Amino acid sequence: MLYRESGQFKKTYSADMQVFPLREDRVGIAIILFIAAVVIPLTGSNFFISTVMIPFLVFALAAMGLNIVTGYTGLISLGTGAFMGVGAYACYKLTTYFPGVPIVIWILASGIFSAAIGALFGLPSLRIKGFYLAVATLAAQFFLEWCFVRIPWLFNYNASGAIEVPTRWIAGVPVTGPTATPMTRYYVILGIVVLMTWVASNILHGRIGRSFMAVRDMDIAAELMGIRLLPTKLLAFAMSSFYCGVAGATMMFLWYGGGEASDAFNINQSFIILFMVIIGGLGSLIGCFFGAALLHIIPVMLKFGLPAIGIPLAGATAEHINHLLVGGLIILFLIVEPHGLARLWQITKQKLRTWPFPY
Amino acid sequence: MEQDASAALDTFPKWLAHQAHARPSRPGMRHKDLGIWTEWSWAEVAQNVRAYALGLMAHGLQRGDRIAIIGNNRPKLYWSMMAAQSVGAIPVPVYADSVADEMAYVLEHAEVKFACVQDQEQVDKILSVSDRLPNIAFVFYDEPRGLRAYDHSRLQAIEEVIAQGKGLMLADPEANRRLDAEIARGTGEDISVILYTSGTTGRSKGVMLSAGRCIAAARDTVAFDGLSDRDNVLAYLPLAWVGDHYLNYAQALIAGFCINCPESPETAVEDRREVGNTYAFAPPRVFEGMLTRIMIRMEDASWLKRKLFHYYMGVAKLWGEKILDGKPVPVLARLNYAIGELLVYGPLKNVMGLTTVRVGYTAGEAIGPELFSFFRSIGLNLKQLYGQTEAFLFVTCQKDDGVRADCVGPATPNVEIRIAEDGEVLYKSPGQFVGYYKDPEKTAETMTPDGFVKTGDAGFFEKDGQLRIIDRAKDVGRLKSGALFAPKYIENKLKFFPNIREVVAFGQGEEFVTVFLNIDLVAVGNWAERNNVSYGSYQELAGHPQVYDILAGHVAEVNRQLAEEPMMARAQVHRFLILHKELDADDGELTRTQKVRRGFIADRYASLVKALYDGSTEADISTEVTFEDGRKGVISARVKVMDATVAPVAAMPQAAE
Amino acid sequence: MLYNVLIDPFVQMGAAPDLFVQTIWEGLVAGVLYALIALGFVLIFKASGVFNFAQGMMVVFAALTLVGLHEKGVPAWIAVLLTLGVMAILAIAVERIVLRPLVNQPDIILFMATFGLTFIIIGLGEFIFGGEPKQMIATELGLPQGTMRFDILGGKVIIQKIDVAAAVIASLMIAALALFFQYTRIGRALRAVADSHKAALSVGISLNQIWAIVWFAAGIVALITGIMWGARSDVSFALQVIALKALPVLILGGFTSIPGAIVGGLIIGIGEKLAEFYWGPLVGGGIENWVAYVIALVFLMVRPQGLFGDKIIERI
Amino acid sequence: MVQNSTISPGDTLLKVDHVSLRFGGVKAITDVSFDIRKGEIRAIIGPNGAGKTSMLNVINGFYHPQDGTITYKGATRAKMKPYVAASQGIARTFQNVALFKGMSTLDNIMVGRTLKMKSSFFWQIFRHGPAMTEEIAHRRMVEEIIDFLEIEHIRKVPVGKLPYGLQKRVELGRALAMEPELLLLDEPMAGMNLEEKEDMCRFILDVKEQYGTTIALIEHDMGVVMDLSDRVVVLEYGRKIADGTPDEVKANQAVIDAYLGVAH
Repeated sequence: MLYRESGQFKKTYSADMQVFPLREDRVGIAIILFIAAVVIPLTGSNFFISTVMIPFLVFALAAMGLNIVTGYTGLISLGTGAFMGVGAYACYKLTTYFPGVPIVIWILASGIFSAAIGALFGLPSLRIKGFYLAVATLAAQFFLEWCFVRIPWLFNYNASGAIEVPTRWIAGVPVTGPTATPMTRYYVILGIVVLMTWVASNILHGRIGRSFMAVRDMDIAAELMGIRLLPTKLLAFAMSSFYCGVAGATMMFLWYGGGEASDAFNINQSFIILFMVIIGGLGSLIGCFFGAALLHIIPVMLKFGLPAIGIPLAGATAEHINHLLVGGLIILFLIVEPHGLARLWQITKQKLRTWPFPY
Repeated sequence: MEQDASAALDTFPKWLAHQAHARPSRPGMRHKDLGIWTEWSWAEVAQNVRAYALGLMAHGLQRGDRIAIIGNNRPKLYWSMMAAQSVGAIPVPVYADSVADEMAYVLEHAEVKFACVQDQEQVDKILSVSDRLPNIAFVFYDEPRGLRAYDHSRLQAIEEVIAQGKGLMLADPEANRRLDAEIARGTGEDISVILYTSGTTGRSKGVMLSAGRCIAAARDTVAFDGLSDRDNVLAYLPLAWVGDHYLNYAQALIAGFCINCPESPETAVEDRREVGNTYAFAPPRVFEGMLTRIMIRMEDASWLKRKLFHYYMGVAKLWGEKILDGKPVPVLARLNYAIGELLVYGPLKNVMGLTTVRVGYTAGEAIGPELFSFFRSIGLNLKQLYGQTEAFLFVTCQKDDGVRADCVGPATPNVEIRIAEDGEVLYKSPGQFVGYYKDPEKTAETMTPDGFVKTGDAGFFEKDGQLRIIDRAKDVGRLKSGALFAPKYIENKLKFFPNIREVVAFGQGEEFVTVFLNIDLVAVGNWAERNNVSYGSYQELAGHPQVYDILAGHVAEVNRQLAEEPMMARAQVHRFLILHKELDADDGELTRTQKVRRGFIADRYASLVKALYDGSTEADISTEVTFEDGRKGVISARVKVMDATVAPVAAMPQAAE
Repeated sequence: MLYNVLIDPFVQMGAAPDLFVQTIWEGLVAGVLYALIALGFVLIFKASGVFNFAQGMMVVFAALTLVGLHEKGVPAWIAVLLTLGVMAILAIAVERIVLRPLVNQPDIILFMATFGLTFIIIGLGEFIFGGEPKQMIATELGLPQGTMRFDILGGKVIIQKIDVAAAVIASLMIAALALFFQYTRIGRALRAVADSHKAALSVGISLNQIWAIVWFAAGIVALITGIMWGARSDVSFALQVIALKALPVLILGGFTSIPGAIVGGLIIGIGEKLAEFYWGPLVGGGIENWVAYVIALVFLMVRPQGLFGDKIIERI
Repeated sequence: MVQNSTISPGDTLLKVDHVSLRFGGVKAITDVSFDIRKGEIRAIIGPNGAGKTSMLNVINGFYHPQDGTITYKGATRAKMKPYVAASQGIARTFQNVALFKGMSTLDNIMVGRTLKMKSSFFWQIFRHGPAMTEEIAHRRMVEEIIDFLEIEHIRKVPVGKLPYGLQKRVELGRALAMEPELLLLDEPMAGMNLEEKEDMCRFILDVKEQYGTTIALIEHDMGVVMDLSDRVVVLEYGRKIADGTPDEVKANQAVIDAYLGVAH
């Protein structure tokens, strides 16, 4: 209904190959970015920003990471939590040794360490496929979780056994640590997420993205076409872990501000992010945002929304209902639309384009 | 549009040079190829055409030679026309989908010396009849696909000819002057093109059109509709049809707007949507197809969409045309229509690629009034024009504000129209043809002593000065009772229903009117599928009793409409039958532009026509058919004949003469 | 450094044989329990090709239901029967709501659905029976208590009676299941469905009925596992992580063979305990929960299809 | 199409010597030898289960034979590796269409270009500069294949939605995108109607004539085999029972028995 496509023709291949060929889609994206960068900071309260928007962006980034390996390359990974942990600790160590360097550099750099470890645990993916591969990443999850607790060097021998986020400045404004305001933290993380999404989109729409999807859809045919499976899978694991690492670093430095490390990067975190990718939509970047939004906002609404409107809800029962709801949602989505919210979004766009005709 | 002293521009090559000079960077031509639209500015088009002309001269093309153009709408074929005219040669476009021997007759009749064709398929056709074409010196092809192994002594790629021309241009400056001299030698009296009309009776005739007259006619209509170089047109009609030559060639060169060539006939609809043409021209058959597609797809839509669609179609029916014509409309209705524009008409036009159409014409055949007003009511500025090849198209055309469904408009500027006593329409226009090529008697036959051209169509002027075409002059007949019998008028009314694809009416000198009906396989097939009616073949579906009932309903409805019109009330359809096979151009039952060849059908299905009039309820028929790959076969069937319900005729005086 | 990683542990084994036997026994007991959980997985995978991630939760849920009913005054054995009834209802509900609509979806979708199931069962269990850990009612069920001491090999080996009972019950159940699969009519139908849903359907085996039966059988196994497990440590949702331990067992034993699950369970159990006891101190202990995966991983690199699985031949 | 190999048409491009392939006890191929000359259409025929597809998998490096050697472009190997085969210009279509369901026709064919695309990871991040110019150059080459196979109208349609005949054509396009010297076609016309078969034959002949590609063709339709192929090798129960021109093979009694069924 909103689309007026006639008259939009392409004179060059680069125009034809752009991610959003239709003017209406480009306008849509511009609006979303405007809302995120201007409207939300102005209207949203500090509470809304720090408990809804920042976590949503962190989870979206982590979900994007997992989607690269599970959604685009078809390799199940249950180690997301641990890889995020690696990113967080790497960033912590880097900023303790070189405090002068702006923190954003280290947040991005920390991804490199988790990418290395991700690739390492991706090695078995050549010989084993499907469920079996989940074991390799589970091994990573438990092993790394064990390291985070057992190796004090990682958390600088702090008594609390966890990362204590130091205050770091950018251009005189405190970005991390207790004095940093939610607003600045929101802008920093928004910048990181937008940049990383753009990079992911570039890579996934190019040769590398096609190789990932080829390996996902029919790895035998991909191999016979000259795509070497191991390097492609390792690259997928590395890229995925890079994104998870950065997500971990942003979680610790821009959101938690030094919470207890062990529960942040445990197996449950891996499950939650896997659910986000499933419900959001395997193999779609916009799906990550949908999944993260849905699975993060429901618990927050339950904890704070319901009591606010008078329904007494003890902390524990909220937790239980949250479990029930998340589990129910997963099954519901898998039945209604196995490809998740992203496919529903795509279908609605398609419906609008062929309006008033049936899709 | 330039009003400067362009009287000197009396041939198309001169106009091309003018455009290249006046608007060098404006887009002249676009072609969707290999996934993207390649664009040539007017300067580049002129550049290529000049090189191409030099290349052709190098191959011995002289002034006055005929050069055939065979293929779909592709830039290189349009350039072939321009290049030929630059040298003073005469392009002869031929229908790409005509069978080898049809093409042979035209090429032989026009004594064609060269041929520019699209691809291997056309080259094979020419080679298969080369024995009948001794004087073909060279054939040039656009798509090299599969032709590498052919003997290239008399065969060459157009690309190479252009390259040769470019080489000549650089090597010898004298060549440029020689070409300019040739172009300058061209005058208004030169024959700029010979268009073979798909005559509904007998062999097609070669209509010679002179450059000066074509340009004069084109300039009038460019001014009439205010066409400018901001416009866009999608060239998808056959090259050999006057519609394409007028709109996509003559008017483009005069107004300087951009010609867009689609990737292939199959992707034309999608390409139209992409390029967003602002000036559209299509025979009624195309609009019929569009309407049928809309109706069928809407039936499959969800309940809400259907409800919304039908409600706003109602609103459009009431106010649509009035708003388009700028007539006074209550504010509330205008608001409601605006919502409809957002929800239904806008998206509908968008999906059909009509959003950006500023001016739309339909011609070639009379269009059913309901079909015409449907498109106008959703905001498409569709107008009627009446014309024919001999007039270089325009005879009458409607102004933006003077649009009526059942008339074809007043005379085009500078055109005089006279109605002969037997009702035939005569005209004298700046663009009329010089004569039929190598056929002086036929030319004399169609001209009146005082220089008017006989159209062969019967019609009369309405009170508001708009011409109303009844039918082919020779087809308009009288029933035994003396009542007027206009077969086309009745056929168009029946063809408005999506389920009916083609109609042939009979009644000349008979008691009453009877019709053959052809079902539309897509529409009726869709209905069958939804009501799970099983059918094995087209023939079985056509003979299905339920289909007969549906079509009987349609005939009854048309009879009711005819009953309300005094002239037509006594020409209602009394009996009808559904043909067991689709009328097809390959079997000679239709012309290349899908017009019914009434005489041919009458004697081919004589047994059925007899059954219609001798009261029998069914009749056997077996006809010879040519399949797609040329094999011949025989189809025989037993066809049911049914009586139609005739509406009561209000007592009225004897038909006014 | 290399010395005390490679050689020293074996020296210690030789020095204190009784400690060695004790660790082996602990490993065996843990192995049996892992095998029991793995058995639940194999049952469902063998019959429906679905890798039921929620099996671990079903164990906890069964145990919680049993204890919960008992707390509400229901005598022990009746509580057991009631729990079986609850498990039957759960089986039918799962088949109807989850499996039937997803019948021809790819395996990964069904695998993800069982994730959803896991969360629902956690939510349900906590909601009905509260979140705090509960004490298993081992005594009321007449399970032997206390320990047995054996003075052999120059030291003492302590064996819990409950573990012996667990081992006996486990082997009984394994034998019963083996017989069930091999010789009963439903058993054969189950194996047919496992090979190919379409073929089974074509001979008139009702898929829905079979899946309900299979999920119920897995429910029974879950209950028994819950009881055995609960007897050793309290019943709470912390068990969820331990259920994950069944994955390496399945990897080793192959997804479709019952003997594979048993042998795999024992290997992991013993391997884990030995590693914890001998190699643990070197790196600060607690390596129990990840060493199992490493064992499975190493094994997988050698034989990607597990102990008993058949070699995967890819045809295109 | 750059033909960099030094082998002139008519010479042996590929030679298979005494190849045997076993899966456990099952003997898929036993001691089969034959050669494929450059520029010819070599048909491999035989009843179902004769080992035709397995032979292609051996040439392609997907199965590794227990004994025998494969000589390709002069280099003799005991077993071919898929990556080596692909980079040396061996492309393949599959018996029951192995397309990437998650992608459109255009992307599927573009995957065929992956081997020829070299832009570094760095430029891929920005999808600008060398990465973009390379993508455009390869897109242009793929468009020529789309034009060649006349599938412009399904350029952006996900392959999962295409009818069988068109899927086969897209798969041929993907193989052609690798600019192969040796094209292995595994029953390209299975399940096609008469018109689609004629189109596919035309495409195969055009490929041979226009790109000079050597083609190994597995086909059951004898009419097609006799029309298209220069030489034919006949397999039965994993053994070679005949080798020669179509007419020789048609007259060979062993072949007739194999097809008309004589007790073995």
